[in-house]
Amino acid sequence: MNPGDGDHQEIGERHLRVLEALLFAASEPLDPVSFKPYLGAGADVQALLLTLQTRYADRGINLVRRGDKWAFRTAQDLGFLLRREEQETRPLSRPALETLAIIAYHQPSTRAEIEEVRGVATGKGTLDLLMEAGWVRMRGRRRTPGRPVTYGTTDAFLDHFGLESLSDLPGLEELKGSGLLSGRLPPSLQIPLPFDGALREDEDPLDPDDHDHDHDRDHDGEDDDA
Amino acid sequence: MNPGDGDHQEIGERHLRVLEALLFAASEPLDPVSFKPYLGAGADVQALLLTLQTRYADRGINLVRRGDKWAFRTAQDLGFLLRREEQETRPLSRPALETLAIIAYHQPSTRAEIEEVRGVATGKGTLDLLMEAGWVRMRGRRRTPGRPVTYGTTDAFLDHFGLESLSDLPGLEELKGSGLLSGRLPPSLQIPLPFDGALREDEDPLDPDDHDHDHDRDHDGEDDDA
Amino acid sequence: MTTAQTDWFDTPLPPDDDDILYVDVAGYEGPLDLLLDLARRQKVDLASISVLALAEQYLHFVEKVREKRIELAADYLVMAAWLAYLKSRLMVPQAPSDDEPSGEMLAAMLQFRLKRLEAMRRVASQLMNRPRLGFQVHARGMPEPIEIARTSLWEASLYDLLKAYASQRERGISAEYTPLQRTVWSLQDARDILQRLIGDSFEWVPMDSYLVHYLATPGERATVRASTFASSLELVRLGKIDLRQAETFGPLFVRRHKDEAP
Repeated sequence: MNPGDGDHQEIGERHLRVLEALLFAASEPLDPVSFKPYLGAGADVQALLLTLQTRYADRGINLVRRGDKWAFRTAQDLGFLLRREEQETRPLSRPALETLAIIAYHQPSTRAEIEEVRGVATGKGTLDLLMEAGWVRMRGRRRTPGRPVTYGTTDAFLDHFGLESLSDLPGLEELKGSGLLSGRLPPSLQIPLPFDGALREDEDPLDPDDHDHDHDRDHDGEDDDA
Repeated sequence: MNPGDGDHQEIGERHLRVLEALLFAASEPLDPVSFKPYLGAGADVQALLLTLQTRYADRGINLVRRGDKWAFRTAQDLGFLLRREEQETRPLSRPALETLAIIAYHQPSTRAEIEEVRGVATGKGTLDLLMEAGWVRMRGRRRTPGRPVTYGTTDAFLDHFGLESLSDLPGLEELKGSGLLSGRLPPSLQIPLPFDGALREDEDPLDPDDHDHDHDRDHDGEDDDA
Repeated sequence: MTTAQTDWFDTPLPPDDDDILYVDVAGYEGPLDLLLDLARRQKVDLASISVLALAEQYLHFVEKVREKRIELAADYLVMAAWLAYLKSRLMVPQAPSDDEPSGEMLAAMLQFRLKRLEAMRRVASQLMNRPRLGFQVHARGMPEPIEIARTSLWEASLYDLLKAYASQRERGISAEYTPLQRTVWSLQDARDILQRLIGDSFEWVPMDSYLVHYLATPGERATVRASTFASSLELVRLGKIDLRQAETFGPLFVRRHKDEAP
């Protein structure tokens, strides 16, 4: 090993320490971009994160990816030990749980599509509750008549349920295989997969006032789950 | 190494993982006693904690002892990561502007003199702010009873306002000419020539502890410009 | 290790007898939920349920509920109508010219929807049984927030500075100015006095001489003269007195108006 390698390694270690500190300090997953200012210009953040992930793979805390973000979390296999007796502040109702699953597996999906699957009108409260929990977000508007709002899951959803990405959703492969993710019968050859990227070709961005909590103006369904 | 050692080591590693997770998730430093329920009966908690401390000694996070309790903390040398400087540009408040103007023209001037011109008490915050902005400094102490601190402007002041020297500050006639002063002024009104040399004959140098931000001990004026 | 799995949908196994049909319909999330429950009672894989039997059970359920005079939401009735239609399609052989979807296709669609809803419930349960953040998996308990040191860059122009200085120096001047207390004649006073002094006289009299008693101090002269003059103009307008001035800057003469009754 020549001295240059030693330097290189030293810098690498220093960078790893910086990432450790930043990731440890935060309780929320961090975007790799936020590390940039603290590392040298040429630092390969992704490689550093993967190195760190490997180092912590067997530890009591793991470095996990949540969508595009990263966070330290206690190891999943220790869950039985760390299980807290806390009650959920607001336990999810059945409709909310169903709606969440439908959005997660079918996203981007409109309210009408959610109702199609559930066979019942979705109360305004259900989507509000899921958005309030930070698990569901309005993504855009479907480019169809009425321009209904499309819903999708958030990074906080991934974080809460310990998923690296939507492809980790439990039972996804099975659902895909049985054609149950398609909206209509008969299942088309192209099985849509949950999509949480930027807007899809059939989605428009949200209107400027969509965030003023009037996302339900396209629907005045009764509240079936208040 | 016999198989028994292997088991032993394995148990040790497992205990370390549990400690890591518990310490990580804890919302306050933990007493070693609190680990007991999570480890086997024979576990040497103290030894485990010291092992963990050694392991993390060079990392970006360290295991530190706080009294009898233990916690993970960002490595001290990386503390800078947790501080971020943000600059914002804000207009100077009117009281600050007035105080600065008086100091500029009347320097060296004491707080009492500033208040005499302004006709209102000058809050401690105003002078602090001007000193923080780097425009005003304590010059010395007036050789009068109470030895009040004298204030003057700094080079940064000249720099900010685009003045080569204090003598560039416009005088009475120039202020009149520019319409800033009205023509109807008593002949007694004088605009002083600011003095920016070293100490004047009626000024003493500052006391050694004057820089400890207690320059206001000579005055408890109300704050008129919070 | 095993973690106790919770069925988040917590659907108790349906009882065997017909009691289920008497449960409050509000216990179901909707007609599809009810159908799913009925299908499960067939105790076979959803793929091999008898849709015909299912439709009949549903219709039977709706009948029973209506006998009990329980209001049914429109959703349930729409589904009942649809199932009645499905039943007829399934029982009547399809005519070759029929453009309508076959009963088998409709049944398959219903089956698909039931399977899909069941699948969504299954995965929802699986999701909720994952090691969830804050329950089995934890974030840093003592996050060290990033302190943001906000340094203010103060902005002020030389003009602002000079204006602030000039205006407070001027303010300082006016603060030292104490106005003299003057005796000021109000117009009403002047008018009363003037009328009283003129009295019944119809002679021209210099206005100043009427006021001679009041010109005690030179300082009051201006206000007395101004108020009296203004009042006199008012009195002329009212036709009570006459005013005369022979030459510019000459003395003002005043007398009682001739027509005025004493």
